[in-house]
This record gives sequence, C-alpha cells and structure tokens, in this order.
Amino acid sequence: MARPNKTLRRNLIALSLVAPFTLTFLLVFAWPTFKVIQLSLTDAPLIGDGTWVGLQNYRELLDDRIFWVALKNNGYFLVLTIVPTTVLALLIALAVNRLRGWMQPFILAIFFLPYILPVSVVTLVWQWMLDFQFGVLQPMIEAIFGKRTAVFRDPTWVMPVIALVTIWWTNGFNVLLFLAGLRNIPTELYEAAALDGATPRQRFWRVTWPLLWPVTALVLTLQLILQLKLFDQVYLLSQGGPFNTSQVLLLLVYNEAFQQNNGGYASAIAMVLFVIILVVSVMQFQLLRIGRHR
Amino acid sequence: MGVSLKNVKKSFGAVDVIHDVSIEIPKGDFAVFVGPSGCGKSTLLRMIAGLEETSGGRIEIDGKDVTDEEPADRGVAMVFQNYALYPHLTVYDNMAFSLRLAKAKKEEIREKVAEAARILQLTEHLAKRPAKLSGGQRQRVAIGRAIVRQPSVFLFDEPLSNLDAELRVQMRLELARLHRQIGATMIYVTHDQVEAMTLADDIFVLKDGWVQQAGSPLKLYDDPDNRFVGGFIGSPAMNFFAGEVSGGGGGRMEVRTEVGGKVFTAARRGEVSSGQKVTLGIRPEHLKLSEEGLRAKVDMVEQLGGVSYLHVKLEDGSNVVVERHGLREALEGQTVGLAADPDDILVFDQEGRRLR
Amino acid sequence: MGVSLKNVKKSFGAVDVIHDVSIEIPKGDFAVFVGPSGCGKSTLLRMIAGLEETSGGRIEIDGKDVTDEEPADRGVAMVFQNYALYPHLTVYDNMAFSLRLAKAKKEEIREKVAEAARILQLTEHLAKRPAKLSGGQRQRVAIGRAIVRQPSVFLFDEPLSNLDAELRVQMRLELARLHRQIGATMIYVTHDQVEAMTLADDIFVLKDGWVQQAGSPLKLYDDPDNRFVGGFIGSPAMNFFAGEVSGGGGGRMEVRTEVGGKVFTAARRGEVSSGQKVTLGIRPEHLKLSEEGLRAKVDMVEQLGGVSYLHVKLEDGSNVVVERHGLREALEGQTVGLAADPDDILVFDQEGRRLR
Amino acid sequence: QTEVVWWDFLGGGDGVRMKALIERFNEEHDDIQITGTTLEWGVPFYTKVRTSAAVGEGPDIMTYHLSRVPLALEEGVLSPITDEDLEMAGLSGDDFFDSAVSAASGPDGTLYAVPFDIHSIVLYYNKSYLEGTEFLDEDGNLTGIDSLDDFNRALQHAADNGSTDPLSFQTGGPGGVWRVFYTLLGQQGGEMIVDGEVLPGDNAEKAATALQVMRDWRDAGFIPEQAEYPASVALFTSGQSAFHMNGVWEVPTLVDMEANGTLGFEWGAVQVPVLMDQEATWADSHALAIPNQPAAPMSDEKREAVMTVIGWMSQNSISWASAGHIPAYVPTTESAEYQGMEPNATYASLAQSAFFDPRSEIAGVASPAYDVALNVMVPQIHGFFDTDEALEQIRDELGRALR
Amino acid sequence: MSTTRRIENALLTLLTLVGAAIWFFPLYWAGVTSLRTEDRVVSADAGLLPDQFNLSSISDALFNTRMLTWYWNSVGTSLILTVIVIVSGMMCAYAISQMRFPGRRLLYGIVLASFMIPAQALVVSQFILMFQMGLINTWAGIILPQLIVPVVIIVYKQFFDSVPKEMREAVLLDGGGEYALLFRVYLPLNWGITTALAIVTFIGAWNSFFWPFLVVTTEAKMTIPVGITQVSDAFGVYYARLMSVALLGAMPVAVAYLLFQRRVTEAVMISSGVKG
Ligand SMILES: Nc1ncnc2c1ncn2[C@@H]1O[C@H](COP(=O)(O)OP(=O)(O)OP(=O)(O)O)[C@@H](O)[C@H]1O
Ligand SMILES: Nc1ncnc2c1ncn2[C@@H]1O[C@H](COP(=O)(O)OP(=O)(O)OP(=O)(O)O)[C@@H](O)[C@H]1O
Ligand SMILES: [Mg+2]
Ligand SMILES: [Mg+2]
Repeated sequence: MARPNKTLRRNLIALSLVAPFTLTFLLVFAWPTFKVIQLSLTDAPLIGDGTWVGLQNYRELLDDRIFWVALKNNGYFLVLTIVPTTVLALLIALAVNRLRGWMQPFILAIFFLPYILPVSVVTLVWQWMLDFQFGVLQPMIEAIFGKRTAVFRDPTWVMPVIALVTIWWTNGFNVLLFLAGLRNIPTELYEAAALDGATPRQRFWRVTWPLLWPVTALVLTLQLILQLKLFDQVYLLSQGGPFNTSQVLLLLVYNEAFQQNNGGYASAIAMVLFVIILVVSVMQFQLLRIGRHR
Repeated sequence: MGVSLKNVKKSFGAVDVIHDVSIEIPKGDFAVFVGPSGCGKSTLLRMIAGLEETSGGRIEIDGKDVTDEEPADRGVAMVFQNYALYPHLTVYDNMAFSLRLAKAKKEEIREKVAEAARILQLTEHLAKRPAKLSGGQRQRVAIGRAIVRQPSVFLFDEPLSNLDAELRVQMRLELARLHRQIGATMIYVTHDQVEAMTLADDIFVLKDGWVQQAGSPLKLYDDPDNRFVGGFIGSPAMNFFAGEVSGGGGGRMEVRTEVGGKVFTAARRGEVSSGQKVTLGIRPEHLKLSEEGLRAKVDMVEQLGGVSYLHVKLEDGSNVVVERHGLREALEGQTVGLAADPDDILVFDQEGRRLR
Repeated sequence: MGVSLKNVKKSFGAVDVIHDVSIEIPKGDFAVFVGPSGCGKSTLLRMIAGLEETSGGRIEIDGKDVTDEEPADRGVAMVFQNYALYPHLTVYDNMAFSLRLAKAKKEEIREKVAEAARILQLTEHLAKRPAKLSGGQRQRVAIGRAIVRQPSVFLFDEPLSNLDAELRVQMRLELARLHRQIGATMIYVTHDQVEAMTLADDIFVLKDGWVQQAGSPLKLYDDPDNRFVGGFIGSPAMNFFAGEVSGGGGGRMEVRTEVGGKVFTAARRGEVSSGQKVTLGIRPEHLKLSEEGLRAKVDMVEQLGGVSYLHVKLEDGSNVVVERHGLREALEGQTVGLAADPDDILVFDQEGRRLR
Repeated sequence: QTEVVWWDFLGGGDGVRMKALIERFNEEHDDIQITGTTLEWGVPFYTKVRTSAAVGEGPDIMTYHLSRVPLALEEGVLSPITDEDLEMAGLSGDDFFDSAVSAASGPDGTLYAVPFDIHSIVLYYNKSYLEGTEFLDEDGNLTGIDSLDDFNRALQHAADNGSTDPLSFQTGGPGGVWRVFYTLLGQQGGEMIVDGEVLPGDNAEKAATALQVMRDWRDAGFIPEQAEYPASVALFTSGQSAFHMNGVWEVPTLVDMEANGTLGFEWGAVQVPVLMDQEATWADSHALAIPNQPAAPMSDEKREAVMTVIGWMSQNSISWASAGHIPAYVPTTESAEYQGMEPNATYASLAQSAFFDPRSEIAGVASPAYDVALNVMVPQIHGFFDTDEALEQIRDELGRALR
Repeated sequence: MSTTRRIENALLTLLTLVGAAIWFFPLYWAGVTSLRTEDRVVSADAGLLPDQFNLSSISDALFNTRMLTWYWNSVGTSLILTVIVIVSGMMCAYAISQMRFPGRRLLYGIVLASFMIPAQALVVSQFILMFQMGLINTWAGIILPQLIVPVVIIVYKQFFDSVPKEMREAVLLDGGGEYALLFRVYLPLNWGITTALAIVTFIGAWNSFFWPFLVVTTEAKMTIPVGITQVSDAFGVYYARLMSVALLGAMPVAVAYLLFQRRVTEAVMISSGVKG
C-alpha cells in the first residue's frame, strides 16, 4: 500500500545516514579514479595542465624497459612472499596453538608485535642489522656464504631480503588469522578423529588442513593484493636499486610523478597497477564467495 | 561382560567430579546415565571413550582392561551432542573416515557404508555435505559413523538435545529400534528423563559425581531408593508432603502432614518410631480427589484434552499437582480434598532415604 | 471490542501467505494462534503489531482502525521468542526504555517499572544485565517491558520455545496467572499445542494462511471440524483408520477398515451412504485393547511410569498409538486387538471434513 | 616578527654548525625567526622541494647545490635573485668568487642562488697506519704520494698493517662514487659533456680508466664493499680504514671526536693527491636559494627578511668554514681568522684545482648523473658489470636524458 | 601420556621458543643498540649482550629531533581519522543493513567495489586534488584520502545483519526511530566490534606511510613513520640514535598493544572476518 509520506521520510533518514561516507567516497575515490584515467591520456606534469595525447603514454609504456622490469619484479616479489609467508604463518600458528597457559599469549605477542610497527621502524632496524660493515647479521652471512654482502646493493639479494623483511613485518597478521581458524575448529572433531583412530599426522592432514583451507585461501589472496601494492619497504630499503633490480610499479609511479614530474605517464603506470589489482581482487572475491557457499 | 567401571574417579585439578563410581553394564544393554546438569555424566562417558584420563580406578570393556588404551583401540564409538561431523566431507566420506584410516579395502568400505546408510535411511544423501542436511539427518550420519566401525560399545552424549521436540520423539524411537537391530552395548547420556525412561534397559541416576541408584526404568519409577531419585524420575514430578509418624501397625503406618494436619496411611515394611519426621512422596496420578482428604484449593487446571493437570495449593501456598483423565468440569477456584492409596505412598526419612 | 481483523490478506511478492482472514477477539480474551510451521501465525501477529504492512483488509484495535498506524501508536506490546532484550541495558533500563523514548517523567518511570517488577518477581534483579539472568527471568523481563507500556493488547510470538521443558511448564503457568491478574487482551502464537490447550480462551487453528477452526480448547479437542484440526490438536496425535461405510442405522454407522477389514461402530448424526470412503479418527486414550478388535502387533512400548504409550503396527505397517495407564506388563511383540466406544470415534469424509 | 622557513639537507658535523648559525641568527634578530628543517640529502630533498614548491608549500629559503642549478632552471623551481635583492641583503655580486657566481646564474646571467661555500673532497688519513713509513714526514704529515702506484703501495701497506678497508669512501651510494670518479676523470683532463655529447672522443677512455681504477681498488680489497655513507665514515673513525676520501664537511666530526677523546688515533687531511696526470678535485658549492612558488607568491616583507638571512649568513660564513668548507664570500676567505684555520689551510690550494660538475641539466646532485653513478658505477665497481659495458650504459642513459 | 609423547611435546615447545627468540631478535638488537654509545656500537668487540645503559641516544632522539611534534601529528590525525571512519562507516552500514531505500544495493556494491580499488594507484590524482583544495601539508590533507575504509562498513554490516530483527522491532514498538535505533541500541550492542574496528583503523592510520609521506612537506607536519625516515642524519654516524628514533617511533602503539593484547588480536581477527 502506498504511503508516500512515510516512504519519503524514511528515504531522507537513510540519505542522512549514508551521506558522510558517500560524499567522501565521491570526493576522494570516485573523482580521483576518473581523474587518473583522464591524466593518463595527457602529458601533464604533476601540477599543471597537459595536452591530450591519447594512448601515447601507454604506447610508450610498452617500450619502456624499466616498466617491464618493474612488472617482473612485482611478480618476483609475489613468488618470494606469498607462499613462504603462508606456510610460515601456518607453522607458527600451529606451534602457538598448542601452547598452554601464559606461554600462548606471550609467544603470540612476540610473533605479532612486528605487525603493529610502522614500516619505517622496520626498515631502520633491518638496515642496521644488515649493515654491511657493522650489521649484526653480516658475520652470519659470511659464515654461510663465504663473504659479507651488502644485501640492498646486490641484485640477487635485494628482492629476497626485502621479501624477508616484509614477511617478518606482516606475518603476525597471518598467524592471527590461522590461529582464529584453528580455534574455530571444534575440539569434538579432534575427539571424533581420535576415536576413529587418526594419528596426530592424520588429524592434521585430514581434519585441520581441509578445515583451515578457507582461511588459507583468505591469507593467500589478501597477501596477493597487499604485496602487489609494494612500495614502502622498497623505497626505504633500496629505492628500487641496484640498477632497478628492485624497481616495482608503485615506486615507478612515484618516481615518474614526484621525481620526474611526469604526471601523465605516472598515471598510465598507475592505471596498469590499478587494473592488475582490480582483476586479482575480483578473482579473490569470487574465490572466497565460492568457498563460503560450499 | 559389556562395560565395567571399578572405583573410577576423576578430578579436574582440585575438584573431584567423579567420586568412586563402580558400574556393571552387561553386554547388549542399553544403559542411560541421567542426572542434573554438571553431575558428571559427560565426564564419565568420556572416560569410557578414553577422551579423559581417569584419576583412579579401572575401566574394562568386554573383559579387557582399557584404562590406559588410546580411544581408537577401545572398540568404542561415540556420537556427540553437536554431531561433530567433518564438515568438509560428504556423508559417505564421513562414514568411511575411520575405515579409510584403518586401511580397509575399498570394497569393504563401500559395503559397510551402504549397509549403515540403509539402516539409517541415508542412502540418497550419501553425496551431500553435512551443511546440506537437516538436524535429524546429521544426527543419523553421526550414528552411521559409529555403526560402520562395528564397535562393541556405542556412546551417546545427549545426542538429541539439539533437535526440536517433534524430531526428538522420532529419533528416540529410531534409536530404540536401532538398538534392537544391532544389539550392541549402548551407553546413553541425557538429562531428559522421558528419553531415559523410554530408551533404557538400565538407568543410572547420577548426582554430584555419585551414582544414586541404578535399575530398570520402572524400578526407579515405582521403587526409588531415595527422595532425589523419586523426584527426578517422573513428569510431572512427584509431590512431597512433610509430616510426622503418628501411629501405625500391621504393615501400615500413619503420617500426619505438617500442613493441614491430615493423616495419610502408607504401606510400611521397615520399622519407624512414632514422632519421627518423614516426607511422603505421592505421584500426581496417584492423588485422588476425595471429600475427606487433605484440603487444598484448585489454583489452575491445565486441560490437555485427554489428560488434565490440576495445580492445587495447600494452606501454606505450596503447590501440588494432580493428574486426572477425561476431566471436563471446570474446577478452578474450588476446594478439594487429596487422598491416596497406602500402596501408592512412598515414605522418605529426613535424609531423603526411602523407608520401606 | 478487543482486536478485530477484517478480510486481512498478506502476500510477500507473488506468494500469498495470509488469505482473507477475519477474526474477532473480544477484549480481555486470551487468544492463541496455532498451526504447523510456516502457516502464517507470526505474519498475522506481526501485522497486528504493525511490523508488517497488510496487503489488504482492515485491522481494528479497540474499535479504532490501526491498519496504517505506526507500531508504537497502536497500543500493542510484543514479547518475542528470543526475548529481544537490550543486552547492554539493565533489567530496569530495559523496562524503562519505551517510557524514556516517550519522555515520561522520572518519577512515573520508576513507579511503573517497580510495579511491573513486583508483578513479575523481578524486583531483586533490576540492576542486572540480561546476560546474568536465567531463561525464565529473561522471558519475564520481556513481559515486563510489555507491561510497563500498559498496552491494550499483548502479543506473544512463541515466547516459551527457547526454554527447556521444565521451565516451559512453569512459565506457562505464570502466563496464565498474569493474564488473570491484568486482564488485558492477549494474542499468543505457538506451535506447541500443549501451550495452546492450557492457555487459551480461544484457539485459532491456522493452516496455509487460512483459519481452519476457532473455538475453546476442549471444543477443538472433542469436536474438531476437520481431520486436520483433529490430528493437530492432541498429543500423541489422533490415530486415523481409512475405511468404507458398511452399514448403520439408529444413530450409528458401521465402518469397515481398509486394513484388517474390521468393523467399527461410530455414533452418527448426519447422513452417509453405504460404500462411502471415510476416515475414522480415534485418540490414543480412547483405543482399548480387546480380543475381538482390529489385530495389531505391539512394536514398542514407551514406559513413562504413570502413562505408557504402545506403538502398535497394523498389517500394512502403519503405526497406531495406544495410551495406557499404570501398565506394568511387558507387551512388546504380542498381538493385540484394538477397539473403541462408538462415541469416541470421529468420522471424516474424503476431503477431511467432519461427518457429524 | 617574520618567520622564515628554512630547509636544508645538512646532517652530521656540518649540520651541527648550520644549526648553531641559525640559532645565533635568531638570537641576534628579534624581528626575524628562522624555523629550520633538515631533510634527507639527495633525491628525497630535491623531490620534496620540487613538489612542495609546485603546490606552494615549499620553504622560504633553502640550501641548494650549484651543480644542480641547470636542472633547477629546467624545472623552474628557483626564484631569480635581483640586484635589489642583493642590496637588501647588503651584498653584491662581486663579493663572491666569480666561478661560483657564474655557476649560480642562468645562461642569461640572471642570478638564481647566492653561493655560500665551495666544498670538495679531501683525503683523510690515519697516521697510526703510516708511522715509520715513507708516507709520513717528520711532522707527521702525509707525503710521497705522487702517483696511483704510490697510493696503491700506501694502501697495500695499510692493509698489511691490519687495516680492513684501507681506503673508505661511500662505495654503495651515488655521492661518494660520483665524487671519486669525477676527480679521477678530472685528473686525466677528461670532460663529461662536450657540446651536448656525453663523453665524446677519448673522454670515454678516460672515464673507463677512472672506473677501472675504482674497480681495481675493489678487487684488491682496498675499498669497502657497498659502504653506505655513515658506514664509510664509521670505518674511518673507528680506525679500520687508513684513508678516507670524503667531503670537507666531515672535518668537524673528526675535530669533535678528537676533542672528546673518542677518536683513537691521530689524523690528517690533505688535498686529494695527483693520482693521474694533473691536479683536479671534484667540487661543488652550497648556495642559498629561494623556491619559485607561483601557487603562493612571497610577500615583499618576507622577501626582505629572507634576503636579510642570506646576507647575514654570508657575512658570518667564517663559522661555516669551521665546518670544513671554503666560504664563497670573498671577504671571509680574506680574513686573517680564516687564513689561520686548521686544517682548512692544508687544502686551501684546492680552490684552484676545483673541478666542478658539468653545467648541464643532467648533472648535479640528484640528477641523472647521480642516478647513473648509483645504477651503473656502483655495480661496475663491485663487478656486476664490465667496465666497457658500464661505459656503454653511462653514455646511453645520459645521452638519452640529455635529449 | 607416554614418555615419548612427553619428550616430543617438550621438544616442540622448545622449538617454538627458539623460533620466537629469533623472531624477537631484531627488536632486541635495536634495543641493545639504542642503549649503547655511538662508538661502542661500531666497535669491533661489542657483543650480543646488553652491556651499557646509556640514555643519551634516546634523549637525543627525543629532544634533538622533532619527535614530539611528530607524535602530536600522528596522534591527532590518527584519532580524528579513526573517529570519522568509524562513525560514518557505522551510519552507512546501518542504513544498508537495516533500511530499505532506493540505491541501497548500488551503494553496497560500491562499498564492495571500493574494497578492491587500490588507493595507492590513485595517489597522483589525489595529490592533485589535495593541492586544488589547498590541503597539502595539512592534517586534513593527511586524513581525507585515507577516510575510505570499506572494511569497516562491511564488518559493521555483517554484525548489524546478525542482530536479530526482533531487536529492531522491539525498538519500533517501543516508539524509537532510526537514530534511536542506531545510537541507543545497535551501537551499544556492537561496542565490541566498534572498539575492534577502531583499534584496527587506528593502527592502520598510525602506521600509514605512503600517503603522509607524499602530502606532508614540512617537518612540522610529519607523522612518526614519515618523520623518522625523512629526517635522518645522512651525514654522520648515528646508529644508536637511529635505533632510538626507531624504537621511540614504535613505542606508543607497541605499548598499547602489549597492554591490550587480547583486544588487539581479537580486533584483527574480527575485522578480517575470520572470527565473528
Ligand atoms: N575440562 C574440565 N576442566 C574443569 N572442570 C570440568 C572440565 N570438564 C567438566 N568439568 C566440570 O565437571 C563437572 C561435570 O561436568 P560434566 O560435563 O560431566 O557434566 P554433565 O553431567 O555432562 O552436565 P551437562 O548435563 O550440563 O552436560 C562440572 O562441574 C564441570 O564444570
Ligand atoms: N519477509 C518475508 N518474505 C517472504 N516470505 C516470508 C517472509 N516472512 C515470512 N514469509 C513466509 O510466509 C510464510 C508464513 O511465515 P510465518 O513466519 O508467519 O510462519 P509461522 O506460522 O510463524 O511459522 P513458524 O511456526 O515456523 O514460526 C512462510 O512460508 C514464510 O516462508
Ligand atoms: Mg554433558
Ligand atoms: Mg513464527
């Protein structure tokens, strides 16, 4: 039955409730998204006007060696972080989960603490630990690899070490997710499995692991997106060097826009990153939804 | 042989949860543990399953001491209250799980699961995941998982308490049928005494970690050892009247109620002294309305059609329930008299022990 | 005046959930809506509360058309199945909530809440949060929240179904008492027909969005209009036997059962033709065991102590329940005969309508 | 009271001197207060300056490398300084070394920055490694290094005496490598850019030689592997390096440490010896400049205050000289006080041999030339590229940047 | 339990402890370094054990940098940001969850979509926008582009959805409107999740580096994470001081975490949807 007044009033209230978010969204997300697309089709500097150049920036991108290097490095970084961090987090979560009493929160705190540190603290600490001359880890590197290595200046070492620092920094988050996942598995299931004659190993592979799989999928995909957005650590640890072996897309966006003053070209690179992350996110969304509907 | 517990004890830290329980459950028996919440039913069951270590005593299954055995080696299967189905496995795989772990042959697994599914009418659901099943079906899968292992003892921990009333009645019947069909020893925990009454060959009434009485349902109903068992078994619950022995003889005794001062005559076997404080227990169906009986006012009548429950109030405000059949008159507000046959009156002493 | 629904309809999208319901509930009446799950009980109640808009028809409360009023303006209060207490507020604040929203004076709030708390024996719990209360106490707070608003109509949607059996019985009695005490119109939804029977002045039996029959509990029990009501009211449910009219006369008719071919004689008022297919309805308590009766085998006996239910199987495997009192023999596996008095047999035609 | 926002990139020993100068200025001036910010040297500093000037959030005055002026002009980040401005500051163009003034001016002669100092690299040495050798004279001063061979012998000697990294400089970053490379190039008479071409003719060979020298040092273990700036300094101050090639600005660090007694050895500093054919030392100038901020034009009042600051700084640059630099303000260098200053006196002559970065928008601090130093020379020194390969890349990348 | 199981257990625990020790080592080492004098730090014979208790680096870091200003900026911007994000997210989620209005599905679609839009890819145009609004180098400029935290809305919506609808109906019957519903019932009902989201948002805001790094141009407006990297002394040996700066930068959130450990870990679990 139509009750226009009631409906109007309700809609106005709803509008007042959603307005703050919606307006902010339009201003700082929707509009910039539109702008960045537009910018990528011009040769504008960072601040100021440019002229319309159509797809020129994108064509240049295809020829830009550094762009491809950066793209490749982004991929390399994913390989270096995602699976190792997931496996490590799972192991740590399993280890922490079996602790009892005061030990559990205490040990968990140690593994989680790095996650709440600002990235710059993390990089300062690791830079110091890995300092070529005085770094406390250099004797160890020397013992294992025969010689000291300036890890952030070495093309083979730089990405793996940044990955290592990243894992140290962010792994606590994943540990927590796995821990929550483990705690969500009812103890009765383990008791049922014990009655069914499962050994501890079988209990893990046949009960824990499959039941943890949704969390694992979540961790994997969250990491995928997060690590694609890599910038801070690289900027602070190696600035993309040596000779671009740690150059990544977002750093390139920053270099082009803020150092080289090429707003248009930077926007084109940003668009590529944008599309990549969007595609991955959509895939993730579908994946998790399917997982949930199982 | 079945299951036998000898002086079994359990404490969690400093708290004694099970005090010295000795129980014999014959092979093929359907034994039910009942008792109020927290009395230790689940703990006892889990000790039999091997999921809790014992703090003392011996547990034997089919004559073999299993006190220190692993759960899987005891030949027991357990059905949990919340089913504890593996959510990531299909019904078939849930049931096949233990057989696969035991490295049974494919063919054998298929046969056993199919047989269990047939018994439990799950055949058409074998390919589904538990999340797709109704509560009753899940419960059946949980039972099926137990059946395929052909254990010598089935353990059930309140398996029906998550189901709604109607389904519970239906599953109760199915369980009874199942027991008849496979004939294994079953130990069943519940705090629903209708379940206990209808399912059990033997009921063990627990309270605070002690066994209060063990016996067949009707034995417990008709002949409780103490006031607790009398009050616990039966619904609506037994009515109690405090009183004082005022006389007797010839296999009878007379008790004057504290409230109303009316004398009830009860059958007596043992000796009681005059003036002793006792409590009379009379079940609602044994209370009769009679002119001369204990005066009470009908507070409310619950008409269920066939049966009616009269809630009557004594002078001191205490509530007594009387069961009547085919009642169609309106009695509310009237004053009635309560009486009972001597043989239907149970007498308990001040500690709650039955005087026979 | 009370509550009156006139040709009320409700559809969700294309699905008609309530088809043309007209109901009159007198002021001060305790009306109960019963019916199977999904029949539209809650929807009807929520339409009276104003929580669902009507798709057609009029709703009047105390003679005033409230069809388009806001819920808060209808003078109704509702008690929900899950209590819907505000968990972050104390009992006092829960009860005071609506008064505060209505900007009532502090003094007035205090008085009204205190009065409601007194009626419901909640006075000592006023400072507690709901989480600290037992199920029954929570239910009382929910009722208290309704009482303080002094509504002309109380609405209850399965208020007791979250409680355990024992508490349910107790709260049922309290509700009946409360109704007597405050005398307001109450509309109560349940699918537990024991609740319906014991609480109602008038029961409305719903099915698929239609009212099947309305009347007092005993009227519905003794004199159902159709097979559905007969089967729905009463527990254990009425037994039905398909048959064919084989003769009759003199206020009697004879019906030969399809299974077993035994002739039952039922009282008859209306006309029936020989050979007509009918269904006999006999309640468990009216079935008697007799040598000459319909042959059946006792499948299982549920012994509840005072009462026993015999589950007996007819030749075709269908199940019939017989109620017995004080049964102590073991009857399982024996063959018995079933019979009943003519006056205890109801007859329904093929569409399920009662033949009187 | 006018607030003047000041940005610099001066950390370490000279940062302390600059902070002291600013403090003194503030004490002496009631009407003008300087609020100073020190940002990270190099690319971060110049990036921040560029973007913040573009959005009108830049400083009122900042330090700037003269080597970068051509690049700055291309970016348009500097505000021209007129004669009237100089007058306000109580200065004139003649007060400064000509070379510095022309480095601070555009092609049309417009001044864009006020030179503040000239600084170059010097060779620091740790006497304890050289005692009793031919490389130390009776006064304990460095001597006898007249060729690359001499120097290598000295390095070898130090190495034999337990110096882990006989010659330390910033081998892992653009600044240190560029300075040494450019010095070695200059000592061969080479030039980086001629007529808009990168390393034309035999300049390429000379560059290759310079690169190879550093590579050889590395291969011989004379120079530290991938030393970050602070590490390169610490190597020397902690006594692990016999020699240290770095800017004069680290003089105060050593002076301070010696004064505190935390330096465990005696040290000296000399002009970088002739290792190749002729005298030449990389040099650059710090200057004071005003950012060009169209989004937030500067008021006249503010500009006057800024010029007052610049004038005062120049006139008090004797304090700055204690940071090791050679003041660009001629009256200061002519003062008796400066003439007697140690160790500045020992390398005063380098003003003549100063070899400035090429005047080009691809050169200067945080320019493509520095990028190349980081991305090509550093790897080359450490053996990731062959010298030829590196040379090819240098010409390639700088050539592209030039176009 | 058999003895082999016991030994196995003890070994596993030991292994865990060793792992934790390794994990903690970087922070331990930063602590040791910050308490040493600068020359001790670089001296060859300095061992792994803490051997000095020298607070000069720490006081140096605290008082000779603008650390205190950066704290103030970090606290200010993070707090304001958290409050706005939580309140606006809560209001929006409430409307989406509990009310029926035109555009509701579209709006939720947008929220879900914005979950996938990488803000980092928008920095160029956001920077230009902030410039045009004159917000470069202001708190508003730091806060504004970080206000879109769709996960807050998504989590709130999930929680509001799971409030039984009877709760809403009870309030409607009691005479309350939407604002009364939100602020008097739904908000207090969800205090747990509100604090959880606030904690997570706050940590995120406190630690964010990239955007503040771009939008802040002066030391006076820097937040902790930006300040401690931007204003390091490039020239000179200041390892102890650097570690002091690092530790001081980490201190507030780290201390808060250690104090409210359980809340924080729960918050992270809840806001990532693993635990409801
Ligand atoms: N793991 C444990 N640690 C400490 N106390 C426990 C533990 N498990 C059970 N208890 C205590 O032991 C007593 C008996 O618990 P149990 O679960 O056996 O009771 P129950 O009879 O099954 O009750 P319910 O009918 O509520 O299931 C309770 O007081 C309980 O609090
Ligand atoms: N919001 C709705 N949208 C669509 N269909 C609905 C909605 N609410 C109820 N229904 C449908 O209306 C029918 C009646 O529902 P209602 O809740 O009134 O049943 P009920 O009699 O209260 O059942 P129960 O005993 O299970 O509470 C059901 O088929 C239900 O699926
Ligand atoms: Mg239990
Ligand atoms: Mg309902």
